[in-house]
Amino acid sequence: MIYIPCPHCGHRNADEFIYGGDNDQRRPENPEEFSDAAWCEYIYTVPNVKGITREYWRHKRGCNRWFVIQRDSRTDKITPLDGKSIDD
Amino acid sequence: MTGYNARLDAISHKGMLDLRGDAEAARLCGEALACRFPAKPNTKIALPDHGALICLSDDHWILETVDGLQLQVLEQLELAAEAQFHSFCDVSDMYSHFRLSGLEAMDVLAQCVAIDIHPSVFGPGSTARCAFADAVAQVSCLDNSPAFEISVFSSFERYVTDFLSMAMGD
Amino acid sequence: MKYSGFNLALQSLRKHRGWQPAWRSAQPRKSYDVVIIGGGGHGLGAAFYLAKYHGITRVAVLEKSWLGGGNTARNTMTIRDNFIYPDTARFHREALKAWRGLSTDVNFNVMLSERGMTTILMSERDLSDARRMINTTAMFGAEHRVIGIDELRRRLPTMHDSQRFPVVGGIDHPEVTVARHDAVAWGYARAASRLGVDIIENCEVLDILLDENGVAGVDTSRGRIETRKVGMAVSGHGTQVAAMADVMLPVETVPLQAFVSTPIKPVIDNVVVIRSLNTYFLQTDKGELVMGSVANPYPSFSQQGSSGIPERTLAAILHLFPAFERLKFMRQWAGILDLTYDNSPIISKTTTPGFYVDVAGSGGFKTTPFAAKMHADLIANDRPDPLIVPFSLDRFDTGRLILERASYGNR
Amino acid sequence: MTEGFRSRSGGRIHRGRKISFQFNGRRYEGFPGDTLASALIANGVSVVGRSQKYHRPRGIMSAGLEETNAIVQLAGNDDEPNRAATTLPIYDGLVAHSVNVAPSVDFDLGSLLGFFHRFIPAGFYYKTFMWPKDRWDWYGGIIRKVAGWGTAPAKPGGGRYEHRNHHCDVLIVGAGPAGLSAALSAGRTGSRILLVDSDTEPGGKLLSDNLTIRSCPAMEWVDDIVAELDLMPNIIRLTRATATGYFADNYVTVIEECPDKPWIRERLWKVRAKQVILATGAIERTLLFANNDRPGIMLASAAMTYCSRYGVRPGNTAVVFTNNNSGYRYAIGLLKAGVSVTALIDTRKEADSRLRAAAAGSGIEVIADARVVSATGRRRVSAVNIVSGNDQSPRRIRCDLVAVSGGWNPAIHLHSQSGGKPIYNQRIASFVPGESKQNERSVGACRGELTLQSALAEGANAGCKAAALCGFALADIEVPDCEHEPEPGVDPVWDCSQPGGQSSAFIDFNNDVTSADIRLAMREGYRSVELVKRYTTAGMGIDQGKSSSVSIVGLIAEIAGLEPGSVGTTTYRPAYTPVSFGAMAGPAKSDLIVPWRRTPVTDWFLDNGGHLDETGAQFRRPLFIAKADESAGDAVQREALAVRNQVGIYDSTPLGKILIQGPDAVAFLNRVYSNNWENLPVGRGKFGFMLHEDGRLLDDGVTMRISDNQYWMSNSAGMADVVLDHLDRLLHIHWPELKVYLTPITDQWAVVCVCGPHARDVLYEADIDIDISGEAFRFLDTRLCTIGGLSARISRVTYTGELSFEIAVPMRHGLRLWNILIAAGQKFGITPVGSDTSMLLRTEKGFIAAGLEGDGYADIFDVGMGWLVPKEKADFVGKRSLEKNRRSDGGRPEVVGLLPDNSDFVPPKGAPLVEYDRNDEVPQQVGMVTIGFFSPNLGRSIALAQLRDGRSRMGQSATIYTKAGVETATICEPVFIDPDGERMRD
Ligand SMILES: Cc1cc2nc3c(=O)[nH]c(=O)nc-3n(C[C@H](O)[C@H](O)[C@H](O)COP(=O)(O)OP(=O)(O)OC[C@H]3O[C@@H](n4cnc5c(N)ncnc54)[C@H](O)[C@@H]3O)c2cc1C
Ligand SMILES: NC(=O)c1ccc[n+]([C@@H]2O[C@H](COP(=O)([O-])OP(=O)(O)OC[C@H]3O[C@@H](n4cnc5c(N)ncnc54)[C@H](O)[C@@H]3O)[C@@H](O)[C@H]2O)c1
Ligand SMILES: Cc1cc2nc3c(=O)[nH]c(=O)nc-3n(C[C@H](O)[C@H](O)[C@H](O)COP(=O)(O)O)c2cc1C
Ligand SMILES: [Zn+2]
Repeated sequence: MIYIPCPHCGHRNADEFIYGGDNDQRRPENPEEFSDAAWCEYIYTVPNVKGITREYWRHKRGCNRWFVIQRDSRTDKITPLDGKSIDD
Repeated sequence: MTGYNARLDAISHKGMLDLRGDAEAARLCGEALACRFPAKPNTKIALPDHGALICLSDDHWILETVDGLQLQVLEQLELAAEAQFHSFCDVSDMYSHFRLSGLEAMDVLAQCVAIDIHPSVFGPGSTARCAFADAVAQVSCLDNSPAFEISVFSSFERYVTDFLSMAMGD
Repeated sequence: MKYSGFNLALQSLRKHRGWQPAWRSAQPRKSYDVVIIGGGGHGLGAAFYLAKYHGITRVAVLEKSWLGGGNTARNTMTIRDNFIYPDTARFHREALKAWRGLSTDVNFNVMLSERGMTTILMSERDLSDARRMINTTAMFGAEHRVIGIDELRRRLPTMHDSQRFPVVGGIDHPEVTVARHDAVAWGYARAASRLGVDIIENCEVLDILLDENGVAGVDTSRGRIETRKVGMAVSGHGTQVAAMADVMLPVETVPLQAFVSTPIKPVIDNVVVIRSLNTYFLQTDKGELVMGSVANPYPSFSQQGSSGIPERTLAAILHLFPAFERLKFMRQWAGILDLTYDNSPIISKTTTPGFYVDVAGSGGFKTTPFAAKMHADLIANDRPDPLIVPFSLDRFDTGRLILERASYGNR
Repeated sequence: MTEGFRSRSGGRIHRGRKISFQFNGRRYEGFPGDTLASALIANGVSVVGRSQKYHRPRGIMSAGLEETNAIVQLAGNDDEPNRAATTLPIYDGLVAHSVNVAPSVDFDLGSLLGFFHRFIPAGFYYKTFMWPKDRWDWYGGIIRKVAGWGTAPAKPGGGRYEHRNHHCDVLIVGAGPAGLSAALSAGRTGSRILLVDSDTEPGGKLLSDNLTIRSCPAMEWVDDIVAELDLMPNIIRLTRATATGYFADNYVTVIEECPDKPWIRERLWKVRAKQVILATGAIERTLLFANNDRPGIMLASAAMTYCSRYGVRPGNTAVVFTNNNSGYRYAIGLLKAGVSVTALIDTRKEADSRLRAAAAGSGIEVIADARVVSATGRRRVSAVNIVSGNDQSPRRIRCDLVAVSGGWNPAIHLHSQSGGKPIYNQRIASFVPGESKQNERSVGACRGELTLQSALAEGANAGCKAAALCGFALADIEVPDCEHEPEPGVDPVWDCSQPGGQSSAFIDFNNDVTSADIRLAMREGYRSVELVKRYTTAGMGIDQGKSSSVSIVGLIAEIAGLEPGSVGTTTYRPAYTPVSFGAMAGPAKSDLIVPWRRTPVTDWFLDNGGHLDETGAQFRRPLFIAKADESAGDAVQREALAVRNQVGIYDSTPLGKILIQGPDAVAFLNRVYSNNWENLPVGRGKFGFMLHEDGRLLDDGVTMRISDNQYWMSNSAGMADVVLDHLDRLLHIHWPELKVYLTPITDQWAVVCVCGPHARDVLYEADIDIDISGEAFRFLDTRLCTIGGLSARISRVTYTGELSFEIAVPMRHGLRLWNILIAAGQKFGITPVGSDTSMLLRTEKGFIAAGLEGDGYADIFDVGMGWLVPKEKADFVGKRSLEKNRRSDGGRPEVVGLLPDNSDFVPPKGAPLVEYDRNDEVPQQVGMVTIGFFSPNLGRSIALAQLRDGRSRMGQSATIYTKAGVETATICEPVFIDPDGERMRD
């Protein structure tokens, strides 16, 4: 059970959270300007990074807020975001 | 012999308001209620007349008051925060409340929540919204006897009572 | 030396000194006609079928670690064909049939055993989904059938009922089969090697070389290899390897765990699926119960495993089989799977000429021989067999996805 | 029964009371403090089981949880397979027997297999049984019967298992000298500590090794420390508590057997520790020689443990076989305990001279540079054959006990589970912890520091450090002096059996794997340690290779001519020692396995014939509410008629409800729904469809504007969570600029739906205080009102196509409202209806369900809701994908109605619609029945279906495929009743 640092509530067990995807998957503002290929890439593919990823999580069974953490997908180790400490 | 030294009591409904808004909305409401909205998540303050105020995150509070007063308070707060973007809502029926107490109440609670409830970190006045078995609860420490208050969503009331009574060992 | 009872007896008298390595431990050559990346069942199988059916023997299988050490070593051996969409129903029906005769084909006993599967249904909704599956798969000759509670109890005498989810019935899947997972890799490796395929362990593909005609070769931890055709079967590393060929795959890599108990005398023949609780278990020939359930709730490449999923799995099993309470949990492990966007396999050409992919998807042990055959055929002819046309990458352009429910039965 | 092997005094057993137990049908006695293993030895029982594959007689080989042989079945009330006798304290009434034996451990038919030994080496089954084709089942069936250990109990044990979460500053695993010393130093800082040990008492090796600390028996030191620890309020100390799994972020699972509460069988502690100290000791390994598995051959440390801790002699005449210094101490220890030690056979030329002198001084013949090559005796070892120096002619030494010390394997399992990579250490010829990957440190023997002095020092040091890292000031700790122990000085010999000799030098006793099997695997190309493991099954047994795994690596290295370090270990994984399913499952195995959410009416349904089923979102709601003796089908038909002809009442509470509030609420709705949301007046609702970004249907429902900037959205029950996540995600990740708050309010409101021609009458009867006539309160209007004295919100929405009102009251009043309406409806024939009925009604009306008609890749146009996508509408979620997907031509799965030609045939849900081309055997599937019913209101069967290009095929015939045969139906518009919607707008 990984221990996720919620910026609002502190560390909590992972089962209080839901994974929200990679954080550079912002919805484009102008979908109609996308080529079909580019749009397909946007909807169907994710970076699926093997290594350090920045990703959204939502503290569903707590404060219910979204936030971004940095995790190493090889080890699930969560590392500080932008050098800022994420400890309590 | 079975059973921990603990008891579970249902608490009757409270007036509950779900308050969303930014710091300014909170300030305005604070003025109206003659208190300061806590800014730190998972803190609880007592209100002069109205029970308590729990901070869930920097834009989200739960106000507890005596059942019956909630709509009046709601009106008062709506008025106070009128100019500010906010969302206030009566959620008094959304929650069911319990009091878990007794010498071994912690042994029971530790089976239900994964947060640290040791008195050195979760003493009287502490509160947390967290997973409670497979439900969600607002858990507060009332006193060092110890006693805890547990508020859960109403459709989970039976599940949570059943879970607690199993955890208590009967 | 051929594997047979006779030779086994003969060797027994000679202290088994005559057995040769099951596969040649080859050194990479300068070039190959086809390079297969990934020495799991899918990759080794593709190499075997290239040699056997297409006469292409200048083939190398590159495996970054030990042979069959990916998901082939980690899966729960179940070969089933209970899918709800016609394309997948047909595909998996063919896949199930493709196992028949495999041991003889590769002259290696993969211990194929038609154990059958029983699905326990605990809601009317599941029951009506079951009927749907049965009607769809029946078109392709599958023999699933709904069974009533009484028959279910006869098959699973120690099953208790649930107050939370009263059992409403079950499905009998008589043709569901299990095979010894590791043996599939070893058997293909041995057979492919005997046909001239080079099996190269500890050889990681680091890059795929491209030129104006498409694939030109691969760079590996053991040097550069020239080739015009690369088949990828790297389950769990598809994103990374495909990216080397400038291909983006609609997959996300997610760990899936499985568990074994200490060995006990036979208690169940069937694979048992507790549908409403997303849990299944079976018993191996050696006596362990093998159990599994849902995938990790977030993507990861970590095979460390967690404690929550095994706890849930066992709770689900004990919920209906409380007599198992004192059995012992012995080991847990995880594999990482490339789950596709729609949970269906991808066997396809790509936008890079000469680069072919076989993404087994959420549960690809069952498809090993069939997918490998189709992949080999695709590589050899550069054109998909009609059976795999719906499984090409094009479906993402048209939006005609085959959205199999991830949780339908076990992986 | 006499206890012939019990020494007259000594040991940590309590001789004041006897415990009687049964093993293999015989009665024996032992003392409190005994394990089943020690009590059996005391009673002279040598054969305790048979081996897995060859059914060789086996005796006790260890005194701990590394046991591979003495695996027993508990019977009677405690029915349980596969318990290690070495870790099972005896108790009154204990009944145990050997596993894997038929008919008895003394006469086991399976042992015949032993004669075929040579025919069935590792992996033999891969090479044969391929004839007849695909008939492995036959052979497998037989093999399965002989494989396996104990038997699964037939009845539940009924035990209670607790799961408990726990936080601490420092978790210390192991209460041997290293762990105790760590606990003391960390404890004195005031940090919160959890100290766990799997044994029944603290002390670790000191319980049996008779060492001294400060010149006093070491156990006195242990007692002092434990006394001090037990006074510290900041320490929790557990015995019989084993750390079994070490997961990410210092999350460790600990299984505690028989905790302080008698009603709990086992407790699983889920520990989140800031720092972890592993002080798990080391496990002795055996040496390989022919027949090294004979009863009477055991680990030297175990022999010592039986003597000193349990006061039993595991034999009368012993030979000690060692490759390291530990053998000397144990030889002397055995001698002191009254075992005659005939010879100490040391593989090394040189041993520690002091030890050698001590052994010689005690009269033990030390034979250096020698090896045991084989043992003789079948049911008990009777002699060993040794060769020494260059003299290869074996010498025979009689004995009934062989104490083997093959060196020490640090118990690195937990370190390794935590992500650490073990590294090979030449000094002890074993693996030691590598770099820490978590906040974890190993101390003492489990770090390869095998002396007591270093265990104490490292423990103290680590305790201070770990506490300091948690923010506690350093404590002053003095490390006591203790008896000198030499370094082990191990000689890494991996196989002493004569090459080419018999293949009965066992490396993995549990799975019956011999050194010859390992050699065979290597010869056959299974050269990686992982392949050797899987091909031979070495290390995959009940003990998970605790005492064998390093020997396997050593042997592979020797064969391959490599360093053991470059061969590496296989992966250590939980559970460290087997854990009962019950303990893993915990309380969730009960009916609390998944929360059961209830509405105020749930109990009413249970009392009144409601047939509950999963609704989604963890609610259960009735499919129908049957009268006594009424069939399911009849109930649904009756309810459906009632709704169309009189009035029905339905519990809509499980539907998802979200309050959407803020100045940008309209903008938000516009982006998430396909249709336009401007200009919806307060007090009005509107129907909308939400799409996934990839263009598929997500959910439909009505959203009502209840005040200037407040919208109340309903979602289908099963989708409520998904929709909330979808909206929440859009709002926070993609559109943080929108000023909108979402508040889920499902649990605030009980919602009851009254539908049917008499719905209005019922509400008037229930004293509604507003005008709900068709003119005053139109379809999709919403208002506040009071009804039966309750304040409520009433809305006109419908799922059935009938005149229909939804009434929402605060949850606590839900049942009251229900009862009021039922009472008021009596004279109109009000009928409670379930969701199956509701499904039937919506099918008659052709209201589509996103999950059914929208199955697969069907889109909003396919389900006939294209009118919800205004041409001019700007971007909304799913729009871009819709455009893309619609561009590829034709063949869309469009929704149609079906009127079966046989009007009694109800097309089953999911049945394929097919076309036969040129007498194809397998028909082409062109569609699928999404739902079918017998409509009581039409007196015939009807269905909805997805059909390829269905809309262009109205009036044509469709073929429905079922397992039972083929049926035909006429394709029609997907609406069977009231096509113009007059009833619902009434
Ligand atoms: C716990 C679990 C249970 C499962 N249960 C079932 C089941 O019951 N039924 C079922 O049908 N399926 C099941 N599956 C799925 C199934 O295991 C896989 O889909 C299947 O084994 C995939 O086979 P493969 O040959 O494609 O992949 P793998 O066996 O994973 O082989 C891929 C190989 O590629 C290698 N590789 C990766 N990158 C490189 C590189 N750059 N260079 C060289 N080599 C590389 C890897 O090392 C690996 O050996 C289960 C999976 C798991 C994890
Ligand atoms: N000189 C030698 O060759 C040699 C070799 C080995 C051991 N030793 C002796 O071993 C001792 C080393 O002390 P130590 O404290 O490191 O080890 P120890 O063996 O004395 O103690 C380890 C303790 O950890 C417990 N344990 C192990 N795994 C556990 C788990 N997963 N969960 C809970 N408990 C677990 C065991 O029950 C045991 O009590 C010294 O007394 C030393 O003399 C000496
Ligand atoms: C079907 C199946 C059965 C298994 N049975 C056993 C077993 O009896 N004993 C054992 O130790 N491991 C067993 N394993 C697990 C393997 O030891 C190992 O954990 C798995 O192959 C993953 O490899 P890894 O743990 O080295 O990462 C089994 C695995 C599978 C897939
Ligand atoms: Zn939070």
